[in-house]
Amino acid sequence: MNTSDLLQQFFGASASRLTITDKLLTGYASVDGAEVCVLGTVDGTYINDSGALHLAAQVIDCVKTRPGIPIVMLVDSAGQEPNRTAEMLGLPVYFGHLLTCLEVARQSGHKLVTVATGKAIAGAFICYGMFADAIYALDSASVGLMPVEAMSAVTKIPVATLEELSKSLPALEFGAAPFALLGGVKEVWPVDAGLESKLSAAIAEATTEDTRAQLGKERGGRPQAYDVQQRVLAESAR
Amino acid sequence: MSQTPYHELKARERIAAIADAGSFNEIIPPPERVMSMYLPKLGIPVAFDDGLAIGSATIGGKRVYLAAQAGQFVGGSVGEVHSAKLVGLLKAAARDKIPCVLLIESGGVRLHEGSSGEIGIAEAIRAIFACRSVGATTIAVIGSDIGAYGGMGILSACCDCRIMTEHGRLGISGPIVIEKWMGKEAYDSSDRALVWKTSGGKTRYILGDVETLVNDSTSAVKQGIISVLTKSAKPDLPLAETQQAKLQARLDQFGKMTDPDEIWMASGVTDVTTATLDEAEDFIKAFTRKTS
Amino acid sequence: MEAFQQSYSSKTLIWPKSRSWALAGVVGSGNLEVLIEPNPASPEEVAYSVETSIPDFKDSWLAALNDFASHYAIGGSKITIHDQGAAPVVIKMRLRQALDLLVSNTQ
Amino acid sequence: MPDTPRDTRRINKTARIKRASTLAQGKIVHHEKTADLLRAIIEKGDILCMEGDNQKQADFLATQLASLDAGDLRDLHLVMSCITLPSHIELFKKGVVRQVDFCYAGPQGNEVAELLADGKFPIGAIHTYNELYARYYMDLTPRVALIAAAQADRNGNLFLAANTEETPAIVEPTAFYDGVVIAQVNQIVDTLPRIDIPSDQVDFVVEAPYPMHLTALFTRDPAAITDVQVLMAMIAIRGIYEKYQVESLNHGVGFNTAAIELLLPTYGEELGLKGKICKYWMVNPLPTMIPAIESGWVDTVFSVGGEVGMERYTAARPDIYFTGRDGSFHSNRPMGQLAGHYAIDMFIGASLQIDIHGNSSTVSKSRITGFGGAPNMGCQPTGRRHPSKAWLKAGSEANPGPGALPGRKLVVQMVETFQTGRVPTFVESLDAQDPSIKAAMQGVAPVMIYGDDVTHVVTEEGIANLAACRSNEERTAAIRGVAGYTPVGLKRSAADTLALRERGIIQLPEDIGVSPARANRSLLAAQEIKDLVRWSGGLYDPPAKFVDW
Repeated sequence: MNTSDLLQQFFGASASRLTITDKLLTGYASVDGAEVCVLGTVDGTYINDSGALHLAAQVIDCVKTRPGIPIVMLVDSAGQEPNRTAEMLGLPVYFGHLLTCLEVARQSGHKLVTVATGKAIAGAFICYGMFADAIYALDSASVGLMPVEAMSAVTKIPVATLEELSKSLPALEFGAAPFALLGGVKEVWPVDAGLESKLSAAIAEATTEDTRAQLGKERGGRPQAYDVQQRVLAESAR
Repeated sequence: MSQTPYHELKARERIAAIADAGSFNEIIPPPERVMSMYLPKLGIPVAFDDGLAIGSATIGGKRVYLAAQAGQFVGGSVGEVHSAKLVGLLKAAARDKIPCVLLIESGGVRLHEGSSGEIGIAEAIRAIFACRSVGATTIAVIGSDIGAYGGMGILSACCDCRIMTEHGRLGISGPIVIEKWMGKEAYDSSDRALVWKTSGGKTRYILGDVETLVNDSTSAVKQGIISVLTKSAKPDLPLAETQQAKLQARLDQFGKMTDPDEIWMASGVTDVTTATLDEAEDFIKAFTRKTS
Repeated sequence: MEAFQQSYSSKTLIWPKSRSWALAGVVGSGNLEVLIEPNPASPEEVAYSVETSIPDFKDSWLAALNDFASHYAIGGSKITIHDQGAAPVVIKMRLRQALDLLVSNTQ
Repeated sequence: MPDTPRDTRRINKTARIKRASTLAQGKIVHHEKTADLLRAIIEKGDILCMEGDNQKQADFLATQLASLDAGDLRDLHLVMSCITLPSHIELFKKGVVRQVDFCYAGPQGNEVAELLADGKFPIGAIHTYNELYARYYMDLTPRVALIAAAQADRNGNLFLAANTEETPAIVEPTAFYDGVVIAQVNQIVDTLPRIDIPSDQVDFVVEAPYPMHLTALFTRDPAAITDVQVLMAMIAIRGIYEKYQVESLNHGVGFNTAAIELLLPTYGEELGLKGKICKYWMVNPLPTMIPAIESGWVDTVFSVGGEVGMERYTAARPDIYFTGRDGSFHSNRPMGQLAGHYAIDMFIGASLQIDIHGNSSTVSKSRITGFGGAPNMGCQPTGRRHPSKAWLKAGSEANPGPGALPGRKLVVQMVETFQTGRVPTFVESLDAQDPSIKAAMQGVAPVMIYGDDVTHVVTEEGIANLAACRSNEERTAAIRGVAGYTPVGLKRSAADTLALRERGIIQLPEDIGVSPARANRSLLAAQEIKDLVRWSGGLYDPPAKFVDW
């Protein structure tokens, strides 16, 4: 599905109010008649320092001019741009700033909802999408740390071994469904299935509590994380 | 006997040197054997603490939570257990409203545990902001050769304060990845002088990404931590707007530059060679003198 | 990966009151970690348990572990080792460090 | 036969020069015409010498040579100390080499092993440096020599800067036996800082489009020195340097000896050894020696070559280093090797493999490296007549006999019992003894240093004094005694080891007052490269790959 069709699905006619500059999506639209702030990436673009700043500006504008409206984040980005000058200028700090702006929004009562629409990989997902109150993904989305081939190239573990292991360890598998098993995604949505109403419902039920570890345990994808977190909390309280 | 430099120490030695003597109380200590379930299946040795020691301690008499990553163990990488310990500790800090000090030495997410560590880092970032919003100061100490990269680079950038030494590096993509991507002409990863000028503590200090640059000694690092223990950067609109303007100005001023030395000079460092060799204190003095 | 257990007789270690364990070393290339814990059931024996990433080295391991058990009083302890290809000299060094950490009063 | 001409080489040289005359202005040839020059000069069957060692390379000329068609280069007999560059290997792949006589092939060791297995590497012999230089004056005089210099003037005089290395050893025999000398230079200038090679001995000069390749081969980052290496260094200092009062010496390039250099100002000072040991050195300008030099340990250092980044430091310390009238550092490989052969009390170095007889080698089936200079220094110079304290003391321990030399050079092998990846250093039989390797070397295994020449083996376990052994069996038992937990070491008998220890042939750390508990990196006078820069007062300029600040 192309970008404009996709935006149509989420935001209906109001999608036309959104702007795409350098594959960065910003603006205001409406979901089921309620105004939302939108920021995102499209076409699997790489996100860099100025991109992060561009999105951060949108968040700040929203907090200042549209108090309390939900913020919808759409993610279709292959990752952070591997670039020396961006690193030199402090890329992590740009990403940290974007996250800070989102936290400011959260503290100011804005709900944060993410939908991974295309690629949602590594740093590009961490630097805004994964920071939401509630995270969803389209079933067609490529969600995860990295594809198995890339993982194999770096770890020197054969692809076949990783694929075999991923049957019992969904963390090693790449895609929206295994990511949901880990609790990283609350729900996987089929494309073409009433996305606007799904999004509307998602916004309505979003809370600020981070329940991903618990979900990961219930769904079996991250058997250790929740218990370890709880144990640290318990032991530290003694 | 001379003091061993901070960057040479292992995680537990760092804790021993930074925490007040005898004050460290480890949470889930090694005999508990809470270890990775992934690594054995991949034929990789496990560590009793999964490469992260956490606990409570006092630093300069003030109660803190303290974590130290073991860079030697799978590159200090963050897997499921590792991240869960970190998240738990940060949540405890938010709950108890006491500072959380992270001694970072990590290349980021542990690839061997796939998306599990990635989500773990995202959870840890949420927990950091939970600390920040209640005024529990979060401090990232980056003073090892491995530095803070990938997701741990982003996480470090989310803390209230960063303390670096000139040996520390803060980034996202490492030099080898960038070299592969852009070519050796754009970034020669074996040119360590350039690598450190690109991501090292001094450049980060010049650009204002760290609260303080300290000498590569445990006493200096500890002093640095003590000096920021009560600082906090609550995420609010004025802070966001100030940072937005600052980062925009940085892009405007330096965005076209490719050589880190240019940034140093444009920032007021007149003698780059001497400044490169300077210890942190002299560097800060020289830099402040030139720029004031 | 290869794993094996072996016990050797050793003079009884006088276990310090303040500590129940000590850890030395880090798992990393050419390095290992050693965890020493009490095993009061066998006061005149040390029970080693080794996991190593480099197989086919058991003879050297056992010789080094046996030497350590005969040079130091470590009976009544169990010692668990996670190894990533450390040389025997490093094995002995880490064992000694773990023992030093255990009996010293510092953390 | 008075009519037989006795000046054919001279006539032939004149013809070669004439063929190339249109390419040159005087002696200067533009770099774009280098291939044409080589084509015009080199003839079928030539003995061709390419300069290059483990540091300095005539790399532009080598690349240009490798770019020629196989038809232009036929039946070459290569003589060269080091096979280092891919362009060297290219000549073998093209099949234009009839025979090669060389010393060392470190960086291309794997390629050489492959070519050898494919029958494409026709070895004449593998030499030590001075052995090959000697043959340049006997049966292997080059017909054409391709050399490298820092600068030339317009007449063809050459300045070699810090890296004189072997250039004179190639140029002299070639020039004085009617061969053609072609030099690549970094720069052509009006006036040279000093003249190292007179223009009389140079036929053509090419200003290369890029400076010659230089490797910082002797730079050891103190940050990579381990506690175990500190322990071994302590053992060596007490058990050998102090015991024999070693005044003149050579160090290898490894981290073991770097650790010793960095312990002199700390541990050595504490033992009161300053002024008693380590005064005269035959080593390259090792950055790790800066602390010892700055603390007044060192009288002189003579070097076979330079070291990248040490130019300003060496120039500022002319009491220590040999420098030219221009004030800059000077080196000379054959003379340094000569000094290392005759004029030192001790050679100490490392090896990849040592067998139960004390023979050592760096050659394996998959990696043919060769010798370089170590055997010239790691051997007993039976022509030596001048005594020294160390020489006499070592001699007094060795096998007595009416025909024996009164003294002995200390030849010390300092190794960890295991290499990285738990590969044992000690073996029953060297890889170099493999029949396929011996077959390529006319039946002679490429042994780096022979057991008969070795006086001591130092490991983290202790010292074995091989010179004091009185039989081959004893020598093997002594080696097993310090071979730790290697298969060779596991075969030792406790009784043999104890007996040898009682006679002082095996010495453990405690026997010589070394406490392993003190073996810690914090004992090093410098723990990282930046410390070396500080010790040098900012005069040392480390290459970028060693910087981490």
